[in-house]
Amino acid sequence: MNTEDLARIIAADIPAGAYVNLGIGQPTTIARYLKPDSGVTLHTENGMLGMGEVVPAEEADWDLTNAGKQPVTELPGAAYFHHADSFAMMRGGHLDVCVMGAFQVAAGGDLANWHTGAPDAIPAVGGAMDLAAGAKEVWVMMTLFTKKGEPKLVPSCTYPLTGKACVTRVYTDVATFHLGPSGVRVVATDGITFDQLTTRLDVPLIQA
Amino acid sequence: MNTEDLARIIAADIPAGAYVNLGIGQPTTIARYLKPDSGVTLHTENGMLGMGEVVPAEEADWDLTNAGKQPVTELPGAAYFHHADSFAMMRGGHLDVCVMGAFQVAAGGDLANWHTGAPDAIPAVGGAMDLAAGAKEVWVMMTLFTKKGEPKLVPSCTYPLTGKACVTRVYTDVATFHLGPSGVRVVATDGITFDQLTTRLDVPLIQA
Amino acid sequence: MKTEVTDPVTAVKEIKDGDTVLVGGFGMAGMPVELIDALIEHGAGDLTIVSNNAGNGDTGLAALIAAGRVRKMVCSFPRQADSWHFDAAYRAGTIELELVPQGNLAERMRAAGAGIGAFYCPTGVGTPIAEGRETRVIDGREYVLEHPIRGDVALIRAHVADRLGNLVYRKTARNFGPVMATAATLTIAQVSRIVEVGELDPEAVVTPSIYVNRLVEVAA
Amino acid sequence: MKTEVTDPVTAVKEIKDGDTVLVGGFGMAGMPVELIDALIEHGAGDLTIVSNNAGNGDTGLAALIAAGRVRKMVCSFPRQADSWHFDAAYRAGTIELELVPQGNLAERMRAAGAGIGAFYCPTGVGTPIAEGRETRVIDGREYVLEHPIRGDVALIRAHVADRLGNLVYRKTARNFGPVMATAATLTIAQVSRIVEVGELDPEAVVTPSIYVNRLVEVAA
Repeated sequence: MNTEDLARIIAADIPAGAYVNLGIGQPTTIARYLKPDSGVTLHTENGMLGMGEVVPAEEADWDLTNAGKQPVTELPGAAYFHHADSFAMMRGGHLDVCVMGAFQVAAGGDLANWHTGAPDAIPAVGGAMDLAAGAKEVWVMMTLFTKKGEPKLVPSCTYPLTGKACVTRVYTDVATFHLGPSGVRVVATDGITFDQLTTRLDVPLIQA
Repeated sequence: MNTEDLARIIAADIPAGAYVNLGIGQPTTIARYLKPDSGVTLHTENGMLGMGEVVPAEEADWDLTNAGKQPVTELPGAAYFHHADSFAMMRGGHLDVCVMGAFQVAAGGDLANWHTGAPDAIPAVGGAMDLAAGAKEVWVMMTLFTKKGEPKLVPSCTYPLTGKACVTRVYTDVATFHLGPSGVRVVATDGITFDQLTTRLDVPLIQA
Repeated sequence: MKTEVTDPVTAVKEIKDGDTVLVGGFGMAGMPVELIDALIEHGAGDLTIVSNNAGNGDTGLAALIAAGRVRKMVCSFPRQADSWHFDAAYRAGTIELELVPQGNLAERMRAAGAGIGAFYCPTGVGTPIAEGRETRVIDGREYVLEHPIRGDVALIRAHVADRLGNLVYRKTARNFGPVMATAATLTIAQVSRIVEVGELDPEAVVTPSIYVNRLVEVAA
Repeated sequence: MKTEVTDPVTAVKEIKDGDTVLVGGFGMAGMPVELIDALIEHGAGDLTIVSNNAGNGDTGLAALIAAGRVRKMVCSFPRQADSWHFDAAYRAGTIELELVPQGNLAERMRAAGAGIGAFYCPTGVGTPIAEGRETRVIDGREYVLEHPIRGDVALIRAHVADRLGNLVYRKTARNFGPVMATAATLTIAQVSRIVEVGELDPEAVVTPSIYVNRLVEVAA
């Protein structure tokens, strides 16, 4: 399934009334599929609750951007705060859900999404480690396989970690996984069977 | 000299433009003698800069009080903040001067002003330890002797400490002392001679 | 999750015997009197109360202490001219006191709300407050290790709320409210007025709605 | 002490070679471009710059880096599509990078401004950021010890100031400004407008005047 379809599925899974941070890139798409009556409030780490949608550059107020520095809108009931307060909110466990992209997720919930480990790469972490450590639930939105066909849900991450044992759900183009103490449960598939998943992934899977 | 006279002297010594916290009790009196054109800004630890004077109960707004819970006024250019921000301001070394009362001050600057040490006393510290640890300069306003005639400027405090090596000036009814690395300097006397002070205090004194 | 607008008695109904309750206010300014009245009516006891003072006169926190519901007070300044109910309980040995410098009280609750595990604080070094405590010298200065104070419940008072739970305060009645709101599992705010969403200036909101679970309107 | 109203060039004149300069902004929002231009003109070099990003395009912080004045960047997110001047300097080995998670960057500056000696933080536990660092388990959770980041100077941008130096910000351009203002020895704020004392709402002031040493008005 494509990014839009996946975003729609994730949006539907976010509990009504939740406070949610959507990471830079693909997860930003989810905002478009949140129902206004769900009462979901978006947090952006650069200091705002009640963030609205991304707007085109010609409508931009450049004092009002999301974490990806895209211009956004302010919804009624919004609140602004500074960076230390914003990250206190994240680190203190007040956000119900954050959704981030990932290079790799380990079966035990380890997340790798900030550094490929390539020696010539310029490292950049932003707020990813703070979100991984702080949100009540960390969900990942990614493709299940790299362009080369390598699985990104792995027994143990080979890329440098962003956070340990923090991911509780992995939403991918072909399957959705819930991670917990009992293991990795496949809760939905799209165009792939459970048996195919067990063959292609090096991770024990539980059928939902 | 009486409290009012002493307050006037201390007020005159506060540098123009300083941010100042005046402790509960006698030091509150100093506010009355600050010249409006001095640009001195008063801080109260319950969350305000730009505090005005104490007002009588019939003019009180009970949402606007000083640290001693007396009703006060708000001056133009005031700002309100919560308690964690207020004490961050104190602890972070941003206040230029605080003036507190004391039971005892040691020659090395130790301050004792929160607890007599009596076993049946209910201890109460409020913001005194935070001010002692945080203000750039801690000044004390007190009588030099107890009602029994015992000196309150001492070689070493016998009462439990509020803070160590923090006091830089001691303003008393009969003399003003500056405390520093070279010792205790008598910078003013009123109705007592330097020789009388050296006799009555068990602390080496330097004549200004 | 969504902030609920309710009445004082319903708001406090899950408070249990033995809970730690953060109570806003500096003296009476910002004290959530009607929420405390509801707590007294509700009946939970054996409480640990975290509040700057130990009650004033015969209402609010003082009434809760007088009713014998408080096992332990965590506060900076229990000794006031009008804190006779605390004085009596303390001298009778029926209430425990943990004395915390005022700034540490605020910062320890801030740490709880901000996910800080512990912090090194210069306040109280060399005083009885630091006796037997872990200290460390950092860049030539001595600090005491301080730990977070968390509440099961926070009872606070603000000025105006919108229906989402965003709060603004009034003058020095702001004091401990914003910090306590972040430090409790369940935060209940008493306000003078609830307005429609969009009526508060987003630049001036002090406590964002995320920190407020229940709202009670009590005309001032 | 009293806040001085001045021009950009005069405001930055004491910045010295080797200083640590906190630079506000998240990308371009809240970036004090005219103060940075003045710093470039002023000529101080060998600077340590603490800022969330490592410059965007060819102006502001990017221009300072392009001018070769920055020895070290302390930031959370240097890798952006338009951070070509940082990229070039980094690849040429002429600039050092200390990568700090965004929340730690903010909290470490907050600690500097708040007189906290160090704090235990859960961010980055088990990651390369924590390698070789002091950790501690508190209540069953692992934390890394983090230290304050202090600035000799902070260059920030706010929206409106009064003549005393009280500041309000605009929308998400608030970001790091309020924290940096507390963490530097000398704080210089660029604002779009300076109003008379009494024109700002005391309930809505975000940075009280005590934190602001110099004010520069630059029409937006």
